[in-house]
Amino acid sequence: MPIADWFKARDERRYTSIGGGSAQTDVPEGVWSKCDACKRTIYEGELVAANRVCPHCGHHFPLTAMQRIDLMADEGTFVEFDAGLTSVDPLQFCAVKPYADSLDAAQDKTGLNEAIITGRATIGGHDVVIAAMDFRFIGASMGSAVGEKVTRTLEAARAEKRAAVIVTASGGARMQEGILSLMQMAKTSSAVARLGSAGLPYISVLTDPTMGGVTASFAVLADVVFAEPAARIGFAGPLIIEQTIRQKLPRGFQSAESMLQHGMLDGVVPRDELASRVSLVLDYLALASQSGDAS
Amino acid sequence: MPIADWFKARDERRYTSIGGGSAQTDVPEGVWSKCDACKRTIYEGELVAANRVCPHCGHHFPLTAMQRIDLMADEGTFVEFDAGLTSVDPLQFCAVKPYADSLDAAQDKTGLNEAIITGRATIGGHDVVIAAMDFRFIGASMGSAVGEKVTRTLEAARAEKRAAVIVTASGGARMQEGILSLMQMAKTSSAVARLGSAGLPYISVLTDPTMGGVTASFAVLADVVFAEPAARIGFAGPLIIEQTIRQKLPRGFQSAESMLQHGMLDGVVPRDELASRVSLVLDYLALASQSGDAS
Amino acid sequence: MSRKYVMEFERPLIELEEQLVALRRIDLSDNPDLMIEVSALASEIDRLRIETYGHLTPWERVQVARHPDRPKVQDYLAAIFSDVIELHGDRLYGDDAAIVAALATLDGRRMVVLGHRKGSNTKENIKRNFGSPHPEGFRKAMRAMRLADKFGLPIVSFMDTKGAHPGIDAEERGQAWAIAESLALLSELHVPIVTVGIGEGGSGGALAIGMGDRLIMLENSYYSVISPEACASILYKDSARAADVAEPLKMTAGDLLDLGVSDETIPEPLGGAHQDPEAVFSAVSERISSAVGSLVVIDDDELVERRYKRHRAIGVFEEGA
Amino acid sequence: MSRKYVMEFERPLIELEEQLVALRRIDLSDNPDLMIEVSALASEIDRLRIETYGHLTPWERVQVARHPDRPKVQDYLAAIFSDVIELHGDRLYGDDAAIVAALATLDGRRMVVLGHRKGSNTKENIKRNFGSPHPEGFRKAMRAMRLADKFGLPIVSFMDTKGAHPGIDAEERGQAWAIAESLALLSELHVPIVTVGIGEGGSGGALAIGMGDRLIMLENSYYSVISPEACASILYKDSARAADVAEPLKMTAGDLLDLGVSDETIPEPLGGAHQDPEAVFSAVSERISSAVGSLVVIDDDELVERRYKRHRAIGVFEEGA
Ligand SMILES: [Zn+2]
Ligand SMILES: [Zn+2]
Repeated sequence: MPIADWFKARDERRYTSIGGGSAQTDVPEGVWSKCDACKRTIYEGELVAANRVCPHCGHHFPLTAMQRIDLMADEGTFVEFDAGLTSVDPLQFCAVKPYADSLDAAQDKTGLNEAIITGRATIGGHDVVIAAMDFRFIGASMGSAVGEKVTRTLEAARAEKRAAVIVTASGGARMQEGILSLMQMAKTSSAVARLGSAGLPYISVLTDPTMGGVTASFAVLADVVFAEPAARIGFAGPLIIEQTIRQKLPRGFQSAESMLQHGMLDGVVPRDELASRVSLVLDYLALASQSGDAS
Repeated sequence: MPIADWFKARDERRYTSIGGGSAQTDVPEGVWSKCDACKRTIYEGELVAANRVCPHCGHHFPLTAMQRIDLMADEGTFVEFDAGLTSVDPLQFCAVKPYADSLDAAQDKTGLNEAIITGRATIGGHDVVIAAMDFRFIGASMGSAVGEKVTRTLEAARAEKRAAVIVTASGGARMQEGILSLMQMAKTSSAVARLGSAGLPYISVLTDPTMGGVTASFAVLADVVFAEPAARIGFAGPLIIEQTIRQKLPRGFQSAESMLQHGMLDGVVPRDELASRVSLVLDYLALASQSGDAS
Repeated sequence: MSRKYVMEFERPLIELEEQLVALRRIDLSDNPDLMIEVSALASEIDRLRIETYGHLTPWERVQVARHPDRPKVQDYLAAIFSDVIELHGDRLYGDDAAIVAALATLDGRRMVVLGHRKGSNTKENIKRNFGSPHPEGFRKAMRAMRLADKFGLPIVSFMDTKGAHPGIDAEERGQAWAIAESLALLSELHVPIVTVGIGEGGSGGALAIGMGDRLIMLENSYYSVISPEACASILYKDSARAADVAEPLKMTAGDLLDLGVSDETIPEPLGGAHQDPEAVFSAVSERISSAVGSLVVIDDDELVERRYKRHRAIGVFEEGA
Repeated sequence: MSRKYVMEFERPLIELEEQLVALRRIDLSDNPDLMIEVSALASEIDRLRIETYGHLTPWERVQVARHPDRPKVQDYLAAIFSDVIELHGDRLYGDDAAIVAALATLDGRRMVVLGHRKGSNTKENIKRNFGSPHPEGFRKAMRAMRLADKFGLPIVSFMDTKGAHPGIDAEERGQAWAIAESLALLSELHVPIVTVGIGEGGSGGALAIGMGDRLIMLENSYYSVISPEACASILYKDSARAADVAEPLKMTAGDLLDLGVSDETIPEPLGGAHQDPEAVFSAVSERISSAVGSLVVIDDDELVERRYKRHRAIGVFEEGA
């Protein structure tokens, strides 16, 4: 767009905030985005072409679950599992507002039935099951539906002798389902253990943020665990920690880079290398587990 | 002895140092001992009755391998394995003095063929193999003979479905046998792993000092690891560490109590409770492994 | 005599009880009117006691679950187990005093006991971090689990924690990793696992040693995905409104039984387990023995399969188009 | 140009070489006598080179093994492997830069590579603690070993360390425990393990990732129960007398072959591997491929059995009466 047209059209644009940041600065929706990290504006087309990584500073914008799958799976290979599986409100939970309303709102906002999309696909030609979480859906918290979908996906991997690849993003357990959501940690961890006993590979990719009960269950139990740059990864939330220890948290605390240094990750992988990296790991683990070359 | 007689006899006593301490204070040999820790004198009979634990301060004097076995095994049940198995000098090692001379001297001094005594016994009625190391024999360092005897003992446990109990004390690998002694770490660790795969229990008791290649192999691979109070336990020797890091070591570093705090031991057990504690652990592990009650 | 610990909701009752004690110290033999009043007060207190303790709200139960005099894992170990040998350390980093792992014997049966260990007093609580484990605590428990598995010893686990410790060091040493690995391990153990909720059951830190084949809850113990304070802090931006979320979170023993997450509830003496620990010990001992007894006869593989199905079945959702 | 690293024993040779270079800078066309001298010097240098490098003493080989320009595991990874993905962390405490663990491919064969990782310069050496691992390094290696075992990937391990780090923190985090557990684990892996001694092989810290089915030693690499300095320090109370114990300790590749501890020796270029790294890479690559190839055809259980017997057989002793 010529610069003169741009100025002319400026007043017609609607502005909105992108990326879930707290800064309420105006950004042109649809055409221009503003980076949460470096605050510079980015032309939307450029952002899409870069898989929503800021071309100025490398900040990784959030992706939707479907964008995640598009990023990872070989084109046209994804077939969804359990698309209609949805949460109900088992506890009739109501505090501040009814859980049922939160579910409706999340479904309206995202067009999704739940906070995770699961299915079958190939990655670099390897048969996999794949799952990706969508943080827009009640913080991609894990309730019964997320736990069930993760478990079915891992069970499908076992039954069909596929590798499992899961891309996480989650605030943790879905408290509105109370103890039922806590138990999804036990359920999904059991399913990972079974997949492992069957000798099938599981790779996880932790994206910003992966916290609480999702980190403390299926997310970190993978054979190889990668994370995106600067992703926040941990169990307890930083606010709770600050309240408990009554001191400021160190810079970079719970960042992917810090967790790598502390021995918790196999690597921090920029988004544009993720698919090829996972595919290469599958070359090692999936081929070996199928051909039994060495054993 | 009446006090007057004691004064009268005093000049007739020979004095010597006990316990390997550095303080060259005079102690009456045979009749009176002097405690390395509290420097008080102890009547030999009292020391024997207390299993060579200082009645004043609780300091644990070293025991010979045979004293160890007497302490642990049910009376009259011990039958020795491989009493005649001895080291040779495979490298014709000579630096300062020939290894062959050190071996001869150690054999003369201790009346033992090697730095470890192994055999069959019962402890609290449980069938076990038992081994105990003797620090007087070239610092109970592990060469081919020690490695072989430990391995045979663990293999006997596996073949005869017995639990294994090993009381360690060692300066580490026997450097005079070079790489052959390093390889005893691999050999004995392999034998422990096999015993474990067979589901048979192994309990170790680390006594002062247990260092180097013995700690870093069979000593710490037991299902339950106990240590005697104040026993020095570690991999690298304190002098080497001080030279490397160029600072003084903290008080209590590498003590059993410190290693317990750092998560490396199941317990620090005073000598007079050792046999009953090991026997009780065998009640749990050996009975379970034999009766298969729960499974 | 130091003043006893009073829970907020029992304060009116306790105050009346103290008045009654004071009144009874006075010689009222020449004052029949006052004697009648004292007698009425006693009746009123009896009525109020039932009213106060007879139908505790979820938030009141949380307070009972946290009562400092409530029996803790060490009290159960001392009261109902024999031949106790504590196991220490994770062989990696430390020996977390907030987790106890022990060989212990109940009714002649050898087993491994695990538990969150709160202190019996402030000094001990500081040492034991108020029962909130660091990763090394879960890793110590895992070591004991593997030992139990290797030697066919059933596991009995006493759940009593506000949760895994939220701290810098705990995060950096992999709190989430330790919990996840513990869950995966528990799912594959070939020995029976019986869990008893004896007090607090806070989130992943409770579950990490609490997942098993049977869950027995003391009447006033709770088990929740999030502490009511943290939940209130998120929803109302005010942790003081914990009482308002304790009910909707469905965290009481009764809720858990209704939801099919727990298998049985052990009733407590009026006012809570601390009012009559001996009665509680006896009931807990009997229920553990019974649960373990019914599990040890099941074939190993079948046990693992049932445990899988047990957790597999938890969750409520809808299958759409 | 920075001055190149000179080992003590090659100093006379290097000095002559430098003189020759200097002389050759001078135009000697009008000085036939000097030309003859230069030519004689060149011959003398050739002779001295053979003399210096042709029959290295054990202590000289130790110096070659420690030469800063000697190819390190990262050089082998870059030169002979493809598709390298480094794995990080022990999932417990840290990511020890003194140990490398990676998925890597050699001649089309997928495998797991382990190695002690020294730095290529001082700064990197400080980060990598000069290749001396802490317990978390061995635990990272163990994680990679379990991964290899689970997915049937052969393991190739490059040994190059002065030894496990002797330090307070290393001891407190269980240096001995990490090494012992690594040995026990290696003894039970159902995949081939080929170890290549490429430089230093210091004691338990070397063995902890060096125990396996085949041991290939570069000609000037060493492998010893104790460093010659530490041995001299104990025996002579003088670590400077390391040269005197290097021979009796029998730590050279040749000694190891004679003792039956290693399986083969790869000859090095005159003066050491750093004189012609490409030739060494090629030989090492070929020998690893061959060793792995001969092991992958062996049945899993048989492989474990042979590994057991291999170590079981090491040791010389006498059966008495
Ligand atoms: Zn930016
Ligand atoms: Zn004393």
